[in-house]
Amino acid sequence: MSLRCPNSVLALAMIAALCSCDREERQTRGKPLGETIPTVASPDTIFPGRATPPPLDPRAAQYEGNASAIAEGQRLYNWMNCAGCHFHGGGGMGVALMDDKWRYGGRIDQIAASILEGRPNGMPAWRGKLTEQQIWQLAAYVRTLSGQERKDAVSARADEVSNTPPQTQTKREPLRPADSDQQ
Amino acid sequence: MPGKDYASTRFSGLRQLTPQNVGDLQVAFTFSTGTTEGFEAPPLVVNKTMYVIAPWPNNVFALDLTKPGAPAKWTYEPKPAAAAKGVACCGPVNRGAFYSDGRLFLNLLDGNTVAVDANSGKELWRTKVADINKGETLTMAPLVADGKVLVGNSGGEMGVRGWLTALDATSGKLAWRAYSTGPDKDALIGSDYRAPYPQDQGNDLGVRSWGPDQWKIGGGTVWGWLSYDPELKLVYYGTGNPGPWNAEQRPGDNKWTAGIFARDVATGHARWFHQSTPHDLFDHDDINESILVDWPAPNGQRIPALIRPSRNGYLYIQDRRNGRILSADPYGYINAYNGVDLKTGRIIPVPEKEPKEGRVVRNICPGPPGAKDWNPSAFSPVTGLVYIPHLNICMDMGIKNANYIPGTPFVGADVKMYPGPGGNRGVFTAWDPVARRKVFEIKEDLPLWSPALATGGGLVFYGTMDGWFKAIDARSGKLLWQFKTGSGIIGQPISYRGPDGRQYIAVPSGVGGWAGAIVSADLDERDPTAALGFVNAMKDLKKRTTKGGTVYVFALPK
Amino acid sequence: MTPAERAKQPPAKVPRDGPKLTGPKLEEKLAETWSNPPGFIGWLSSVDHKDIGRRYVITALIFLALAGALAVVMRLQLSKPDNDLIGAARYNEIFTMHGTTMMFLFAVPVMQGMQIYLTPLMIGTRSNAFPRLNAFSYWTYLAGGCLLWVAFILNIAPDIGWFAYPPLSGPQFGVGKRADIWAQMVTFTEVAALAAAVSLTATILKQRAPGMSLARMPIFVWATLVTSLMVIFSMPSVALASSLLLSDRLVGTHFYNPAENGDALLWQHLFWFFGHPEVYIIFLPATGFVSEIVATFSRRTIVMYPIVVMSLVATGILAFGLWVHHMFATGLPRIGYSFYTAASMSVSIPTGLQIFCWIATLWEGRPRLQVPLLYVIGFIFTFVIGGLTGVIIAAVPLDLQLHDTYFIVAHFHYVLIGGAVFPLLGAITYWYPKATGRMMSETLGKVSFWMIFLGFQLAFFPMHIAGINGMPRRVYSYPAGMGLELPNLLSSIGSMVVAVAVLLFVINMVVSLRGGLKAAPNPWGAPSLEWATSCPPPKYNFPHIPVVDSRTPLWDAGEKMSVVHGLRVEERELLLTTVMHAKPDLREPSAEPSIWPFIATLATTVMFVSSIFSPWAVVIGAMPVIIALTAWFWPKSPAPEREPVIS
Amino acid sequence: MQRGGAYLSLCVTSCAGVQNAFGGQGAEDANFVRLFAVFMVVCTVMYLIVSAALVIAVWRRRQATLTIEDRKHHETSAATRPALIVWTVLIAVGLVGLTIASFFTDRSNAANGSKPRLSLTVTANQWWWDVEYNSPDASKIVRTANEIHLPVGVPAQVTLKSNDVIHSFWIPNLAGKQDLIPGRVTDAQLLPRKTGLFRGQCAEFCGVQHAQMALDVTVESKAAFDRWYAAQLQPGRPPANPLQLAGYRYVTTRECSSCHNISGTPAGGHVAPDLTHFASRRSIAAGALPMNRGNLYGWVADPQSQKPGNHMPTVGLAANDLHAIVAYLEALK
Repeated sequence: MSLRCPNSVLALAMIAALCSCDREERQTRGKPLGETIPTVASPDTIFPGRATPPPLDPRAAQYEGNASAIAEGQRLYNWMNCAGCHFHGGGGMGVALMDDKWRYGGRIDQIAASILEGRPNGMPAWRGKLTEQQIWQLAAYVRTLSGQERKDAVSARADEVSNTPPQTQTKREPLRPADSDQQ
Repeated sequence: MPGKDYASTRFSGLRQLTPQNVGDLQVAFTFSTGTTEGFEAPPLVVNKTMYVIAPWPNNVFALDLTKPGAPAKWTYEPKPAAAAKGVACCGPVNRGAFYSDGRLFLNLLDGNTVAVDANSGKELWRTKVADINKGETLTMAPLVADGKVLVGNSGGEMGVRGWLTALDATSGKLAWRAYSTGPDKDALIGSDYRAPYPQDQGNDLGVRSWGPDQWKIGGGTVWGWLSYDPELKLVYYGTGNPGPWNAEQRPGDNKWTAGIFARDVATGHARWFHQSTPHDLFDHDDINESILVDWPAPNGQRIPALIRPSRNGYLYIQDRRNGRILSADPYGYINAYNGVDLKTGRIIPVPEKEPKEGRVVRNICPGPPGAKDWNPSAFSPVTGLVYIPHLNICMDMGIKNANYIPGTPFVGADVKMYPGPGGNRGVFTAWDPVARRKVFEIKEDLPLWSPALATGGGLVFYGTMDGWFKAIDARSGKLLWQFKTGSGIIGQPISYRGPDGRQYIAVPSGVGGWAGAIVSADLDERDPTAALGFVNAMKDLKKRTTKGGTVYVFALPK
Repeated sequence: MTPAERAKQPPAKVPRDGPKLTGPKLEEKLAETWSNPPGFIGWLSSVDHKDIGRRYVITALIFLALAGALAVVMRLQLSKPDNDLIGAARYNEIFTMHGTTMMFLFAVPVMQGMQIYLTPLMIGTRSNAFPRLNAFSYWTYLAGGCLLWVAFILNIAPDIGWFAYPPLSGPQFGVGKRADIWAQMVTFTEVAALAAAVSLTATILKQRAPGMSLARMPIFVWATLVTSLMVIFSMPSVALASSLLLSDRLVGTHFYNPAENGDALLWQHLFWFFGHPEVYIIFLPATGFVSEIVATFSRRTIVMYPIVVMSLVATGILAFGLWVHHMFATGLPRIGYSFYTAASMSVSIPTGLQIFCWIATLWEGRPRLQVPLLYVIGFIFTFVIGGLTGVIIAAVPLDLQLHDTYFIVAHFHYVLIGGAVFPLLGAITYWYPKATGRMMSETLGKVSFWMIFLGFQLAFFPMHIAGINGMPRRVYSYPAGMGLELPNLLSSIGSMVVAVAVLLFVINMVVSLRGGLKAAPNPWGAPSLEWATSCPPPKYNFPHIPVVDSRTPLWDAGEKMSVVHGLRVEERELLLTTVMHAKPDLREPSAEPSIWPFIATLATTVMFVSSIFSPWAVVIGAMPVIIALTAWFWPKSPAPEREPVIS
Repeated sequence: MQRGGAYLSLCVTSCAGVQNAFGGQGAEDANFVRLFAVFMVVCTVMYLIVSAALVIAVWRRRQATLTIEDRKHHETSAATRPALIVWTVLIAVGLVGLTIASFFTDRSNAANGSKPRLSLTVTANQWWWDVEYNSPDASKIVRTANEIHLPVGVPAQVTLKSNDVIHSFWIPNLAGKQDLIPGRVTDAQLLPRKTGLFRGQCAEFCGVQHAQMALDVTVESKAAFDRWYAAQLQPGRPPANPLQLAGYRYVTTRECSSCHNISGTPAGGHVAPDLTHFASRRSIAAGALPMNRGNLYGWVADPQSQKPGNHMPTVGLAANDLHAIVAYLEALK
């Protein structure tokens, strides 16, 4: 009798294995040179001739919703002084990252492009100062500030002074392209 | 000039407006600058023209006061580099220009100082003095004295090395530059330097009081107010906070930061220096204005002194010849310091309020903006009182390891500010410097971020952050008149005699700066640490005011 | 006859066991009353302490095998310096799984399983006090085990060590849901352990056979009582600690956040306040086994019974006073440490007395060198080394050097494998005939004993040397040239030998299931009550509840043991006796088999596992649990009226 | 069965080694070796007594036995009670003696560390050590990483802090371990008696690379220490040849300067090991690889393969950049 029950458990496990085993996969190897962020991650939402928006970068799936990439992104967010301008999503010198206004696009590859190339109103360009993998990890973490990523991959808080409500509870903000109201 | 006079008294002698008739003040005309950033610069009125200095993008408008409605004669558009907004810690603001013999001198955010011809609006010269890639910006109002334009940089939160630079007024070429940190030859400290207290005397203190190489990114920026004493030919200015905010990362007294310099204006050599907050723990820059008045000493003779309500909460009265402290009394609620020891001139810290890495310290008063931030007070010789628009804000502070990357913030602290005891965030205090006590005090709900103006008619004007422009009786502090402007007031009100001889009061209205950043940069109030912790204290501001950028001018009806 | 009609019968007419109703006719009726409902549902709803005990032990042994396999993989990785058989992340997962499974899913449950199986038999009663609670306890334990091992298969196994110190297990550094799964598994196992402990304590205190006063209780039952009380006092501490960790990780509270004046040491205090009593919870039942085996195989009672019982109780109490010796290196004040040094030293005195009594018993009796006694002798040789290294690391200056090195790994393997697993293997060999009716093979038993004993020494003794040579714990590789190559190689070989030996033991168990010699009711000639009934015992254990008048009932009373009459036959009824002198006191209806404990476990599992992902799951998940519990406690037959007992 | 004897001899022979608790080069470690020997003697004696009693009890010839066969299974012989009393007294005396010995050793350790003349601050990070030599004159503070130099005979006070998780500062040859706990400040005392090269390692599980978080300890004469200290105060050496200049330009402007600090250059990062005098150290990446050109190439090219999971990313350098960087780093003596 006791032999039959472990088989059913194993069968169940195989099915469940497919869905969550990549959520915590650690990618430790950075990619060699020659891999750049596609310049096509443009912030635009209007495409002439009824063209379809460009497809999402294949590497996005590797970083989006991946717990270890988000954790690395959280560490880099503090180390590279992003918190100095954007603080914990509320903004300051930099724009707020936890609201729904995305002037240059809220998709992970658009955020990665904003980090890599910088933006005119004061966002420094990090090309050459951070590796591609780090930029993707930062982009994954920035998306969690507005609740875009899946709730079981984010951490509730960091070991620092309490600030925003826990990210495991933030509701998912819609991605609205904001007008560039400021010069 | 922004301070009304070299002594920065912000007192206008006009007496037409009195407590009796101020009640029927009404709007004479208004002018919109078309910008929505923090509007801090006072308009300058010189021979029938009002020069309005806008915040970002630093446009200057010359209004012809002779014509009704004061249309603009010319507009000067400097078009500074947009990237500068990314390194301006507390909003792309500008604190004013300086008019001197037919020229307007002002600083642009992207590190250029410009001279503009007053009647044509043509740019005479533009000198680049600061580098935004290192995090340096210019927000302060220059001071022209003895043919030299004195300019200081800002960027204490960006790991910038502070300096005061003198440019030749006619050509704009660099005359001298005095750094706030580093070896004595950089800080222009020579043989004629005599410090009032022994701890500020010694060679190369600017290097020995820092960890190795930390003075190169040590802050001490000069972004506040300068005063000039024509007789002694000395310029008085304060240096900003040492960087980073994480004090454990920069052991030592961090010399020449958070203190008052007196320099000879011609050569820039320092005459004396007093460090009001050695090894500053809470971002208490000492850039506040120094009002130069003669102070009657107890033994009767009058000492040429300077009065300075400092950010660490003490109102210093110092002898401006040698810097010795005559009195230092708290003018706000303080629990982070135990007073100033007048014999050694050193502030006495409270050990348990010292932030430790990895542990939050709660209830530190005054908070980082201090008991009073940059908004200058006014002194009225008529009543002999100093009118101080200041704050009542405390904070929780946790410090952490700060990573230095040039051009990015170098802070290393998580801060959350909240109202101090009493729940009101602002206080307007009238202080009697002779009797060294508070005469009257008005509790304001929102922090007071607007400078004060005293007039000969016995009135004092100031504005609140939700747009109320108020006039109070200089002696009793009773509210006599108030007007609701379009946006929060953080700019300097001025008073001038119009071409028709009437007394006009002008006030810029446009919320912004560090306190108003939640509105001017539309931040998200769900993050209490945003804008270096100020959002936690200003969560309600979004409901009480919107952005704006208008000058309101009032006068009595004809 | 339905229960309702049966209730209305006048007392005289109710069928009872007694001189008139005895022998095979009584046994057939009792068997029918105490049997499980048919089919798979019946199997799930069994509340018979023998079924639950057997399932506990088998599941625990499966987990022992799984964790043992992980141990072998770890030893392969550490067999040579800078080895890259498995990466660092995988190694951390494996050592966490090895530690967690051994401590939470094997050691405590196997001891509780043996206690649940043996206690009713040894004190002469028909079932445990709260049979359905026992069933619930087993299913919750199984659910906890499955949660952990399914997570291991899904590559989200915890990789933070079996002790899960924050901030490494905190929200920032404990990435993803790994640490949550660990904390929830701890919640499962401590609920299971608490449930079993409560049921065992009630059984021992209230259901002893008449005459079996506290002074006549078998020592294993004493050990069970002490460990159950220790479980009840220590498990809530780790329950609190893991719930605080879960709330830190899920809703961002700041219990362990040093920045917000939380403290990482709060976890260590709470965890080790449970941690040290836990290792005694594992060790004391083993001393119970040893006392039983030594008594039987020396053909006499234990020498100075009160001394042994007093030292059991003393160990139980002292165990709560020395948890800080796990934290000697955390910078707490030195004076505090010297108290804990003294306390840690003093806890070895009671154990020393027990060892004296065992050796004195062997000295007085005529020991028969059969496999159970061999394991006891192996236990004494191995455990004393572990005890003495324990005395060494109790001293602060020594512990500061040896803490968190392989010296400690050697110490606790000596006291846990030597101190608990050896007696367990001896106990399994000793009680195997009682459980299955067949004897385990003596020769295969001896071979596997000697292999496990010598393999153990070869595996774990060199770890003392590796520890002194500076090899810290939990390292997935070590550099060459530090004198660590030889000890690690020897340990790896030794671990293979132990693995094979355990395999041999398992084969011996499986083969003897059918091929073993038929076992008489008392094959070893043992004195205690469980040998008074048949092998394997019937569902109702004893046709008539025996009366006990000495510590060794079978040796003294033998066949003509007096019995109690008057218990109902068509309903499940137990005899309750007073706590001190076990005088007959009340009749107690025993719970019917029911599927509801199993369903309650399913509901709690759904609630616990989903509460890893959202706090609302605790609220919504509580509904089905409440429904299941109400159905579980719904009273079936109307309560019978009080009746006088006729002995 | 002579476990104790073999046990003691095995330890003594293998006490060479760079990271060995039996090294005895530090005052506290010398105390440890002495106390350990005392404990070993007492424990071995106790173990022999127990083993002998067990062996005799099981294998002795016996005539009258008090067993069930002779119906005497309840009686105990007269000798057991006094034997038990003797045994209890023996254990109690042994344990009290050992406790007192350990107490006095603890006091002498505390005395050794009471008057420190050198002060360091070691801050543990995930998988490397940040070492700072404090000095009353703030500008004389030396900052290095993954290595400690100590003058022989000078008691040193090491203040221990952690930036992330709990680590443990352990140099077996000198002294016992002390944990570094975030939010708390603990301290350790080192009093090296003999010069030599030793190795410390993190002893508290601190994450994926806990195994490769070591630090090199060099105990040298006072003069040698002062020379080293003076050298450490100098800023980083400027590049000498064009290859080093190219390396300098890459390191101080590209990815490296975001994290690392090289005094005297614009690279001011504070979140990774200080590289100002990198080439003067004995190992790379917290003791993971000994310092030589081959390992340097391997490490800079792909740190993730040497120490998988650590926070230094694989930058994917072009060949010429790699050569330039390695040339520049090797010049940072």
